[in-house]
Amino acid sequence: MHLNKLNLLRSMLQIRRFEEKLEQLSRETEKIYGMMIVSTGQEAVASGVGAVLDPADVIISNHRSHGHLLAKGADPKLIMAEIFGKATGYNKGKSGTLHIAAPEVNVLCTTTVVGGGIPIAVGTAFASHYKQQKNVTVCFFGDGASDEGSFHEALNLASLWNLPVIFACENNVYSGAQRVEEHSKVKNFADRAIAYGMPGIVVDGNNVLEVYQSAMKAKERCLSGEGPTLIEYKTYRWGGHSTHDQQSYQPQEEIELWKKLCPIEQLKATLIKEGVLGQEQYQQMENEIKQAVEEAVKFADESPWPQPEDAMEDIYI
Amino acid sequence: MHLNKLNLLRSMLQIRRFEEKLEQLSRETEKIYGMMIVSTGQEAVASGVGAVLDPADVIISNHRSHGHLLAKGADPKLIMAEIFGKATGYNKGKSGTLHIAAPEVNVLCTTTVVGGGIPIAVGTAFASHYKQQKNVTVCFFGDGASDEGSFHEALNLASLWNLPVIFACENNVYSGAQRVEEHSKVKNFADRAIAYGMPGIVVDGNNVLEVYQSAMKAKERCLSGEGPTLIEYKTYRWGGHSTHDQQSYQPQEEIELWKKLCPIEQLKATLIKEGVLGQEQYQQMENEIKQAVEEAVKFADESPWPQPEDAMEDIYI
Amino acid sequence: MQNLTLGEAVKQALREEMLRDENVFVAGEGIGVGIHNNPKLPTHGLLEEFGPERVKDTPVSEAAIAGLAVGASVMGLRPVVEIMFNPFFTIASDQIINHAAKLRYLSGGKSKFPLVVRIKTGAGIGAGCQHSHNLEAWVAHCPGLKVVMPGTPADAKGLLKTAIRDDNPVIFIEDMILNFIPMPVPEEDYTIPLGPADIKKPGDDVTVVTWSKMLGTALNAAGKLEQQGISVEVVDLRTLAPLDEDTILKSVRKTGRLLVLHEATRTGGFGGEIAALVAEKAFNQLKAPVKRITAPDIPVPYSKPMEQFYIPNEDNVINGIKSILG
Amino acid sequence: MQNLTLGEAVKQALREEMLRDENVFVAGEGIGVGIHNNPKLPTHGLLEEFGPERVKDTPVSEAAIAGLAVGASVMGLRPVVEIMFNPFFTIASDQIINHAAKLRYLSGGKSKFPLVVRIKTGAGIGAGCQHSHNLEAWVAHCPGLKVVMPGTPADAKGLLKTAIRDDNPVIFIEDMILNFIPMPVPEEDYTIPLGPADIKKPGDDVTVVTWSKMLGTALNAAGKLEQQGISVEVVDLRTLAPLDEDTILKSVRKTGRLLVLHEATRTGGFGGEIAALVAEKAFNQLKAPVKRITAPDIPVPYSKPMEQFYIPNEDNVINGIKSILG
Ligand SMILES: Cc1ncc(C[n+]2csc(CCOP(=O)(O)OP(=O)(O)O)c2C)c(N)n1
Ligand SMILES: Cc1ncc(C[n+]2csc(CCOP(=O)(O)OP(=O)(O)O)c2C)c(N)n1
Ligand SMILES: [Mg+2]
Ligand SMILES: [Mg+2]
Repeated sequence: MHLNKLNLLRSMLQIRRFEEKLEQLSRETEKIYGMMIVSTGQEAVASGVGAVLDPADVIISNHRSHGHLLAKGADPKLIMAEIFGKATGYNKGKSGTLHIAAPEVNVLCTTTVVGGGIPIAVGTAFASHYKQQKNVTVCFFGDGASDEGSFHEALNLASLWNLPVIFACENNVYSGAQRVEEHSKVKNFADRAIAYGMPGIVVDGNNVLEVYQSAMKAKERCLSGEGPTLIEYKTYRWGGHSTHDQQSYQPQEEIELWKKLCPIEQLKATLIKEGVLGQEQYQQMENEIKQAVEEAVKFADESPWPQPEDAMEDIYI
Repeated sequence: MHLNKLNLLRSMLQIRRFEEKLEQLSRETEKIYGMMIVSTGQEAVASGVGAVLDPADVIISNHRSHGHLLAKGADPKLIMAEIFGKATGYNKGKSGTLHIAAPEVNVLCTTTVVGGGIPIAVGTAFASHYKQQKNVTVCFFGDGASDEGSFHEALNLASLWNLPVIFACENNVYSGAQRVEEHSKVKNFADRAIAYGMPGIVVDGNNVLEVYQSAMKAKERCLSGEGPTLIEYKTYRWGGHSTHDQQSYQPQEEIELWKKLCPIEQLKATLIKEGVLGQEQYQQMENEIKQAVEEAVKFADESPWPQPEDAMEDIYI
Repeated sequence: MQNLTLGEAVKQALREEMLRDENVFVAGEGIGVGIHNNPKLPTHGLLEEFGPERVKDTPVSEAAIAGLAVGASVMGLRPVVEIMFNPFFTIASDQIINHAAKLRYLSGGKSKFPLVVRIKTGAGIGAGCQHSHNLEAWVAHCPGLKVVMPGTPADAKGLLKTAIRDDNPVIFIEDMILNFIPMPVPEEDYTIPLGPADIKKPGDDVTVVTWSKMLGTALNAAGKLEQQGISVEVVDLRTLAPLDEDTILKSVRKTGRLLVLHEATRTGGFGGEIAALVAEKAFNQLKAPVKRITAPDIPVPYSKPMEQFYIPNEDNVINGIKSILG
Repeated sequence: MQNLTLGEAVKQALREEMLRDENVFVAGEGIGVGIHNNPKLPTHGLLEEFGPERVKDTPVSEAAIAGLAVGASVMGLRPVVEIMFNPFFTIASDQIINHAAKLRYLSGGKSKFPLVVRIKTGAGIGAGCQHSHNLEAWVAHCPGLKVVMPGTPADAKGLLKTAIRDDNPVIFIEDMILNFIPMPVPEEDYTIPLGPADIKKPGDDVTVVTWSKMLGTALNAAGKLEQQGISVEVVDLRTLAPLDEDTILKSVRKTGRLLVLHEATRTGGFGGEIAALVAEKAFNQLKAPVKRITAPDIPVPYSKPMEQFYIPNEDNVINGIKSILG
């Protein structure tokens, strides 16, 4: 797979602008019902990992899912419509932001049960192995999720059976309001791989190129039949857990520090220095993305609501 | 605490003879209803750990519990009566072999849900810490149990809070019919401690003196407030999982090899060499123990059955 | 009298019980430092007042949280632990069902496990089916547990105090919508026994048995029907286990008609138990078929029109009662 | 016709479905190499025939086993996984309740999860309450699941085949006692639809609705009562979800009397649902109060006299029926 750095930049920027819009809508309008959880500051993980994936590769996502969905090629219009609760959304309004499934692009499950997706990823990877298909599963989850029993059982099984799955742990320093050292004594969550005889590596999650390389290596390992890898992406959640979080526990200096490590600014600077990107081109990228976001909002806004009784559909086959 | 090696020998011998009787009764009589799970070959773990415990220290046990109970000072009569399902048993016949609780000696829970006792041990240790009492909890479980999610969640929490608990993992090479390498790729289960920033040590589980030392060290660590230790005791289950297990998967040579490493014979040889034990003294020990086992059987045999309606008692306070 | 939301009433009970008995401690995810700095929430401010030794923030690990409660309680403490949302109870359920509920029995009555598990529940918050899923029927089906589901802040305060003082494991389920509706709550220290149902409104023509958030729906419907000359007796169970058979049966024997109302899905919901009880023991006084008003047999959908369709409402109750009256 | 135990019938169904469709695989604890080398057991011999790629022994980790099924099924495989004993279902329950049951709905009907979870259940094996605890009411209360509880080996074979071919998640619960009672099973490949109840014995005076192991108890009681001139209709539900309301209601409308019989504990058991259904929809034809015969509200005790007290028996049923008949 050829690495197109401009596409990486575009992908991260798309996630950033899409989620900025979600935040704004959540804070300033009544369009979004319930919680709104975004990944601002963490975009490099989704984009870098997403860039190594083929259409047949599978993603299992968690509550902080928009980046994973967009990086896998999901349609912003259908995501936005789902978040608005409209009938045209990916899941006809049954999911909302927290459980979007986009089988069209093989994001087969977004679960908001923390850790709940990890055993499922073992199942999808098992199916690839069983059918001898050359695809992999990526399972995204947080540092907090790695404390759940489901993490443990799943990684043990995946390793035992050499399944083609990449466990992408986004360590964004917080699990809810708990800092990492408040929820575990382990220094690097990647070290948990030792407990399963699995390789565990630590990667700068704000450097999208390193994210890409690490995911590529893990994917190759999967495809060669050697089994799973646990990758800990060190990154940071600029905002609170959700938009209703006042971040009382998150030091301002810490936030500022990490903002200086913005994954988008970092890649942008590199690309400008390398002469791959000019200011004008960047501006054009921004414009295209912003326009697409606006179109998504427009689409969602103008879409019809589901009928109340539609709730009765889609349960059994 | 002063180490009395003769007591260690006596304790192991007591477990061995008690369980040999259970096996025989289970195979040859109708006295024992349901499964019978014994620990023959593993006695050094129970006896060595048990020897470091004070009456106020707590044990949380699992399905292979008789050794733990006896080493903590539980009454063989009341154990036997419980196993027979009699009204005079530790739990009035409600538990049977699989769930004996002996609060009298602080064996507060025996659970047959694999891994189920580990979070409970965190709770009992938390209580000691909360009340600033100088006692510890020992939680016994198997290599197989360390694959359960409950193990993971519990060890993480215990380590995070520096709780006074010793996680005693009896690696007896099998989990049901699975050899260790068939249920996990980890070489030493003690390495799983790394995932919690906890010390994890490997100990020869057939050497009761080493078991004793390791448990003493872990206890001291608990009492000094430094927190839990995971100890993996390498040992072996001579028999099948239960007495109904034909051991089809267990190589005869392997069994023979481990029988040569019998923990009782090892200590006996040492004590004879050291001049601490004579043949006559040993025979007397044997006789006392055998007599106590026979008395336990007699007690259980002669004890009354519970009334059917007694089943309705002891549920709520 | 003070006006409190259910969350505030729970907090008052927790605080007072922690002051009264130093063996009481609380633990759970985000109960000390939380992502919501909102005084309406049940554990807000406890950390500041009681410190980190008694207000324990835990990692995201529900099995460990529940096991913590089981182990601490058998040692004489009185843990009050929180499971954030009802669907996550599944992860704690081995500890609760196979251990908290059974270990006293398995000890032959020697040990006790005085613990409380608080669980947030309910639809209407736009969080979808992995946050909203009422599973009280699971715990009410498990001997060894007591199950409390208050419908008002005043009941919540008195029932939680009793639950904490009770020597049995108690599951205490709080509907989140009630965290936003202030109601009068007595200021003094009082307890309400676990068991007795409460007739929240007496009436003669039909009995409505309900609990938790649906109490409000029942009372609103009853109020409207009163104006139409239909007299509804509203029985608020408050505790599903122990179940107050007498109050239910007495009421139905009087009115001759029963409607059961709950938010959980219909099939296998606890409403079946109530209906069965009445069909067994008040059959001869029944003048009409019993009726259940419940959520339909689907997961809670996210989108508001569908979520509202899911939650039983006043009109459903009114129509249900009218259909019983024929 | 061959005589098979339930375990052997299950094995035959598994084997034939694995031969028919290579997407079918089995996984669980000890299902390949087990500690019991007993041909009566449901998965005995499958490893030898189908090899370790399709017969997967797993570590002791029920959440992973269930998640394996969820993930494999959405990719087009047809996993049949085993949870060794019903109480251990708790550990798998997040995967089953929050994922297997809900993910199709959450996908807006785009994905499907054709998986089967086999669970061993039942008292009478002297293993106590952490092995014996019937929890069918939990899964029957969860929209998105189908729930099967066969009472005969012949039904087990046909129902399991259908369950494996069904595109929805199916919970298939096998009572262990039935693994030791051979009964006739047709040799050919046949399926039994999930849904329809089966009238195992027609009768006129009273309807007994039951399922699983209790079917035998019901039939024995019915046989004895027949000799006393009492004609009992025994309705074997076979599947709790979907529930065959029509057959139940038709039978009760005919006999005018209902007894529900199950081994699970009484309060909150699925018997409440049946009783409620009848009290709602066949009230006018009911000639007597409904009655439930169930285990009492206690954990399963170990000791044989107490364990036998726990399990509903023929006499309980006979007395129950006589009391209904007045
Ligand atoms: C089983 C479960 N327990 C608790 C929650 C509530 N919850 C939602 S997100 C979250 C924190 C998760 O932290 P982490 O895994 O680090 O992911 P992040 O939010 O940082 O991306 C918690 C506790 C949940 N959704 N599921
Ligand atoms: C949760 C749960 N799953 C499965 C079982 C069935 N089971 C009983 S013992 C056992 C093996 C446990 O192995 P290990 O932990 O190594 O202990 P050992 O038997 O070797 O002492 C299994 C699978 C159980 N009792 N509980
Ligand atoms: Mg995090
Ligand atoms: Mg073992």
